[in-house]
Amino acid sequence: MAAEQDSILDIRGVAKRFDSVVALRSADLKVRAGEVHALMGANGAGKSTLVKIITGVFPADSGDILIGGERKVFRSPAEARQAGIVSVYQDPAIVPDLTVAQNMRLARVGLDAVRTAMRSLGVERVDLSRAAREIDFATLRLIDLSRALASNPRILLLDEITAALPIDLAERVFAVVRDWRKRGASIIFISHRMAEVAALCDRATVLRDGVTVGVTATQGAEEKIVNMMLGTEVAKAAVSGAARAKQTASAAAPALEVRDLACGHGLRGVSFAVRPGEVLGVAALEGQGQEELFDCIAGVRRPDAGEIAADGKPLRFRHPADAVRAGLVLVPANRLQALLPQRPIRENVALPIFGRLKNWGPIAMKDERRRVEEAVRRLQIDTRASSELKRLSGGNQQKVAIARWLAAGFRVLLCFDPTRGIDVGTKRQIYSLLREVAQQGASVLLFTSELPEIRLACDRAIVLFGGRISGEMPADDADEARLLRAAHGLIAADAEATA
Amino acid sequence: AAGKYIVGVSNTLIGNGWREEMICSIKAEAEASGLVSKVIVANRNGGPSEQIADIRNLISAGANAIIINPSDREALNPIIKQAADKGIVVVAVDQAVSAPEAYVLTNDQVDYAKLGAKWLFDKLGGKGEVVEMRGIDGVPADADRHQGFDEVLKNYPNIHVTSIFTGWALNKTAQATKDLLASGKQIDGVWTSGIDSTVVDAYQTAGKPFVPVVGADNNGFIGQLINLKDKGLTGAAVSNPPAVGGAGLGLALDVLQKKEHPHVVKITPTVWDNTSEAGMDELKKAYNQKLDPFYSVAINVPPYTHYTMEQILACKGP
Amino acid sequence: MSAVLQFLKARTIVALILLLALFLIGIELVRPGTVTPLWASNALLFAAPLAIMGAGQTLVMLTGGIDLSVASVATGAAYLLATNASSGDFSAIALALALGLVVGAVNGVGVALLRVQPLIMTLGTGLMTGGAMIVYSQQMLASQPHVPAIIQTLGAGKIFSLVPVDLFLWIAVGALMLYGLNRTGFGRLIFAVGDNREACHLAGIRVWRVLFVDYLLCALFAAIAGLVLVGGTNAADLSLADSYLLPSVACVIIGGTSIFGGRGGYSGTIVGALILTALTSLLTLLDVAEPLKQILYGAIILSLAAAYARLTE
Amino acid sequence: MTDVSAADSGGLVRFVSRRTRLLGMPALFVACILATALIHPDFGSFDVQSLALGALPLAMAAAAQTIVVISGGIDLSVGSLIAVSNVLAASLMQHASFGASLGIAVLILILGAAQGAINGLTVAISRIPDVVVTLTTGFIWGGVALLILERPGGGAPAAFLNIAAGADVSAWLPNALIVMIVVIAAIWLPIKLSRIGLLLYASGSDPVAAFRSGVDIRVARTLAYTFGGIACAAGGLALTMTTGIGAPLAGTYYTLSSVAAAVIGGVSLAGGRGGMVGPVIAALLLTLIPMDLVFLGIDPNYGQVIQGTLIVVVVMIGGFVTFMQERK
Ligand SMILES: Nc1ncnc2c1ncn2[C@@H]1O[C@H](COP(=O)(O)OP(=O)(O)OP(=O)(O)O)[C@@H](O)[C@H]1O
Ligand SMILES: Nc1ncnc2c1ncn2[C@@H]1O[C@H](COP(=O)(O)OP(=O)(O)OP(=O)(O)O)[C@@H](O)[C@H]1O
Ligand SMILES: [Mg+2]
Ligand SMILES: [Mg+2]
Repeated sequence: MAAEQDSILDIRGVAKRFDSVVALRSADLKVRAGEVHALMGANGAGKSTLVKIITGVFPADSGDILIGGERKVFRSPAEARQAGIVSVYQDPAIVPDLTVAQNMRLARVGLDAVRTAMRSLGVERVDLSRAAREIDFATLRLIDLSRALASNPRILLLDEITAALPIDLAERVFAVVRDWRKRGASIIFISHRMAEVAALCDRATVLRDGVTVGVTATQGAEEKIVNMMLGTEVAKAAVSGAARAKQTASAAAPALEVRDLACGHGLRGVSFAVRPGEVLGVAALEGQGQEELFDCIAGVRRPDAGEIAADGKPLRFRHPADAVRAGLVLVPANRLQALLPQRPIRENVALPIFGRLKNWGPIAMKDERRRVEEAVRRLQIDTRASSELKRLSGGNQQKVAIARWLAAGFRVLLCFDPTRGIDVGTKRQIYSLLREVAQQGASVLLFTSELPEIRLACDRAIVLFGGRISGEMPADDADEARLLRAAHGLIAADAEATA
Repeated sequence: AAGKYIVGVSNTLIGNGWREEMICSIKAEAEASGLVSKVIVANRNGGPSEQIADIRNLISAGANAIIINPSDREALNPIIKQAADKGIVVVAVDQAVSAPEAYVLTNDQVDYAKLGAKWLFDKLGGKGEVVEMRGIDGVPADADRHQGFDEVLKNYPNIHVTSIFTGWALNKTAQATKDLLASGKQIDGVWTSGIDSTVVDAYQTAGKPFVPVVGADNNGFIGQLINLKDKGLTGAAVSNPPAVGGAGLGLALDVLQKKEHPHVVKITPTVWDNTSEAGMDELKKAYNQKLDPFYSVAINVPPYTHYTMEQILACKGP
Repeated sequence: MSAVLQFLKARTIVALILLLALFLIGIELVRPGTVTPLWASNALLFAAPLAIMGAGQTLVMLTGGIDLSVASVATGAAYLLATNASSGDFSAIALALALGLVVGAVNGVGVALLRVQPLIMTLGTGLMTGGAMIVYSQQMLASQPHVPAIIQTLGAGKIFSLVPVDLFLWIAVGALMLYGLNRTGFGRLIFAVGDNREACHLAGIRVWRVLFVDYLLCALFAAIAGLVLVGGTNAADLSLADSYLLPSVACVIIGGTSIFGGRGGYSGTIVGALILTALTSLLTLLDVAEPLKQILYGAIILSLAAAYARLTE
Repeated sequence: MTDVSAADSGGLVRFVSRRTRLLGMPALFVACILATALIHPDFGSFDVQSLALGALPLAMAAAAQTIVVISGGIDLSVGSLIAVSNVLAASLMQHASFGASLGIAVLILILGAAQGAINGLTVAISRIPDVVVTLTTGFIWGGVALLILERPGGGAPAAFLNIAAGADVSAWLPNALIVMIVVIAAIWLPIKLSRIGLLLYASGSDPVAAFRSGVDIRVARTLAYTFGGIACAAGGLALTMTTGIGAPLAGTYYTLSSVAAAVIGGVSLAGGRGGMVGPVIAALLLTLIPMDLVFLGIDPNYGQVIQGTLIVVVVMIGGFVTFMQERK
């Protein structure tokens, strides 16, 4: 009873369905004033849907929302904003063709307040007269957050804001969140990173399949939360990083070899090799050349200098198709770049097969279905909303981006932050999938913004700093502290000593 | 020939066979006269606004005479006056303009409709169901013809008329005719504003008995009047010669050489039917088996034009 | 009721056919005795060239483009056929189709390789084709044009004076389109390119090839439609297919294909073409003034589209 | 810590590329004028007047299309809206005094806004795609124009016609050009400088993000069509002004050419990108092309071919410049 009195936001039995897909069955959520409240759940559990209902993006089918004890229904995000309820959505809500300043005016937010917020997030140097489309994704997330902060929210909802942020930027977000909690605001925080949640949040509400399955204090409750999220059996079955099979140093020619690769300002000369059956991790802070590196290897950009070789053969790519043909395939960071939002899962997964002219003719439907189903099964993609990809939850979309290469086949998988926005259970699936792929003889180059992943999934890691390799170490030594120091360019010598 | 005059032409409907032939007749007359050094044609689809722009450009390009097929009766008057003030001879052909400075040489569109309608209504004995296949609603020539049609209709109280706009388009006409034939509606005669052979074709493919048809002097229709007479086709062709273009140039050259001329000349159309001896003779004389079905057979307008058949078919100006 | 709506949402084509049926019932109520087998046979006869042109337009619009040159291509093909018929049916037909391929290739190069917006590219090639035909027609004043018998049969013939011959061509085109779009790799790529060009690029697809072939096919369909048209009119002039430009776009959109690409298909276009043809025919038979006809034409399509949106959204 | 502000290095490049986009069209236009003067050495104030007069209605149509396209729509009823205003003006003004004709002009602008608003509301409420709505309302408004005036006719007081005729300020600054600039500025600047412009660009660029930022997309769409309607009405008045009559079909030519002008002028059909200077200059350019064809005395049969080629080439050059810039 007392708890309910305290609740500034009280959600009772909210339900929402999209055609045949039930997104929310019965969601309850109580948030106290001045707390950071985690909203947890596997991909597709309904977190984003709940956020959108609270802020008036669309109405609930049933259920009540009480704010400060009063029933409220907002008809648009603008109305919610006026009531002091502001969200940073999972997909950026910044209009790409407007400048940053215009975006702020659009939302009727004062520029001074935005500047203050940007300063607190360390992005005050961004030129407000730049078009949003010219600004990189991570910075855009922080600008989105600044805008939310500038309208002085009572309740702030953050939907996977840290998913695309490197550690250093995520830290700034945490600091700001703590600061706002001190000022009495309530924050609803959605993230798939357990460590973040444990460190930042006071309590957590867990959704499973659109139903609230429990509320708990976060302190020391990681295991409990995971169990609630996934259901006990699944959680137990999830593969742990320790099960990783060690790769014996093989004498085989490297599957992929990169020599003195340079591209633009970002990449200034990088050399490394990936052996068949190896998962090579790449760690770096934001903008250290990792994007250029992946783009060059995947044929998306042409390097200014250097050489790329696969199986000892030097290659020159004029089009991603050349790279795909050589077996180098990319899972890009931004899933919107990889997917066909209006097409079904099946067509999304089968897409690369048709790159070859000889496959333009009749489709072997049975064979295609088998391949697609196999890939969908291996990644456990939720196919309830399979008729249009854009209706899938963010995490499931990400899985489709990987599934297509499982169906098409490859030699080297270039994964750029593949676990961005993916729940704990699925993350483990993906690690074990990468291992499995490696065991079958393929290679993986994995960039991740979550440093602990390196130890879980990789055999070896390289760290980029300033467009060059600043460290290389076996995965066993790649604890977070070492990686971070290398990522800041502090231990180049030290790393060489280990290698 | 060492001509000395530059002639401008302004036309605002392209892709239309009749207009093409009109322009060819201007070029042919220019060639035949030996007085013209250059023919500049401003040719595009447009309305009065576009035509005003074209005439201004022709003035600027130094034309001594400008032949226009006007898109409107009044709208061009100010610019025609400006041209006349600069000593340029302006001749409106095919359709009239009201500017007193301009010379007007037109086929009489009101008469065109009157003659054909009268022939048809008489043929039907003054009673029956008639389809009036008009052109494009809102276009001056169509409005003039409709006016003539209505004037004659007043005298025939027992004729009932259904009006249809064909847009002067072949396929629209074909569909409309077939729809009418399929609807079981009683039809005793058809008056067309120029898309004539298509109507006859529709009757043929539908296997329906012919009714009297009035059309223009298009080569294809004239061929049908001659060849399908045995199969029961009766009809009349009303002349609407595109050679008014060349005639307009002939007139302009006369004026440039200081010959006196009345400002308004109307060419009265003639009717050739396939039911009378005389008409049949004219039809046979005019028919040219090789010519495109939508080209008018009347290639000369005496006394204004001087070119030969070869010259107009070559369609080459100086 | 909601079960019915659910069903219609899943099968938008059924909703569209339902609308067509309602519309026919409406016609019969407004003007009893209109909807007869002969009328239906005529409607099919005239819907076929529109739907064949619509097939090409569907292909292009599925990739997020539009082809404004189809009318000029159809006209040009028809005109080339008529003026060259004296040199043999086969070579005349081949020449007409070749025009489609040439214009399609130019469109394809412009859109796919040089990245000119489709609307502008095809507007330009439409003007070029039309202009070229005018130049050509000047040389052909006395060419003794006629339409080969086989094309006349194709465009105007009816079996048992009821089943239009062009229906068979249409069925062939329709089968090819439905199979091609749903069951071939090329069909998949058309949807994919229309939905997200960049994603295709990253997935290793050479997008320009897809677009190039797409525009080539569109122009080819337009040329075929031109042949059917000229068979129906038995003569060609240089504005033969002009009035088909807007309807060719309209029947695709009414059929539910998104102008931004990636969504839709040919089955909708078929119904769209039928609706437009039936509507034109109805307006001919309703003896009302031209301005009112235009207003009715617009209003009826708008209300059909509104009903469709309500049924399927 | 890493530097995420990236504002410093790209600054100069961005400055230049922004300017090239802004200056590209004017530069191209000036080049074309110079070429014209070469072709036709007598090119003078008379021709400048012809150019401005000829481009006047098209510029208005292009402005209307630009406003709508920026907001993420497309208006295929532009021609019909122009026709309605044109015939309405000509039939109401026929026997009116100059003062009264100005009053009528205001009335017609208001009616234009209403017509546009009807288009916009239909689009916003019915969820039918823009193309279908405006294609069909195009037929409807076209029918209305024919109802108002069955055949070309009507008129306007001489003083009204003289507004755009001649060149009162200087022979090289024709009244038509002044009218064009003043009217389009009067429609566009209030949009551009106020929040409305922001709404239009935002809803055209990314409607979902705009909605989440607090924009009511339906309001934005309706506003865009309403302003488009005003610009169309101005186009109709311009047509009356330059021709002195009303013609129910005269508007038809402006639907496609307005789209062409907008695209050539750098407005993205996907919405959210472009300005007003480009399309207006494109309208002048599209008027200049037939002018040059006459001056060159080119066989008119080739005219259409050349015009088509030029339109494509202009856009191709624009695309190529962007392509090279992006490759950099
Ligand atoms: N617009 C929509 N149309 C149809 N289904 C939808 C739509 N939006 C969401 N869904 C479905 O609702 C369910 C919940 O999605 P939601 O985005 O809320 O998940 P989430 O918990 O945020 O997942 P993630 O962690 O992957 O972001 C999913 O099955 C999704 O496919
Ligand atoms: N605007 C332009 N002007 C001239 N050439 C261009 C332009 N845009 C692209 N090109 C050229 O066109 C060719 C095809 O480009 P590209 O390879 O990027 O297209 P694609 O493979 O068809 O599609 P995608 O790149 O989306 O897969 C290339 O040779 C490129 O240099
Ligand atoms: Mg989510
Ligand atoms: Mg490419």
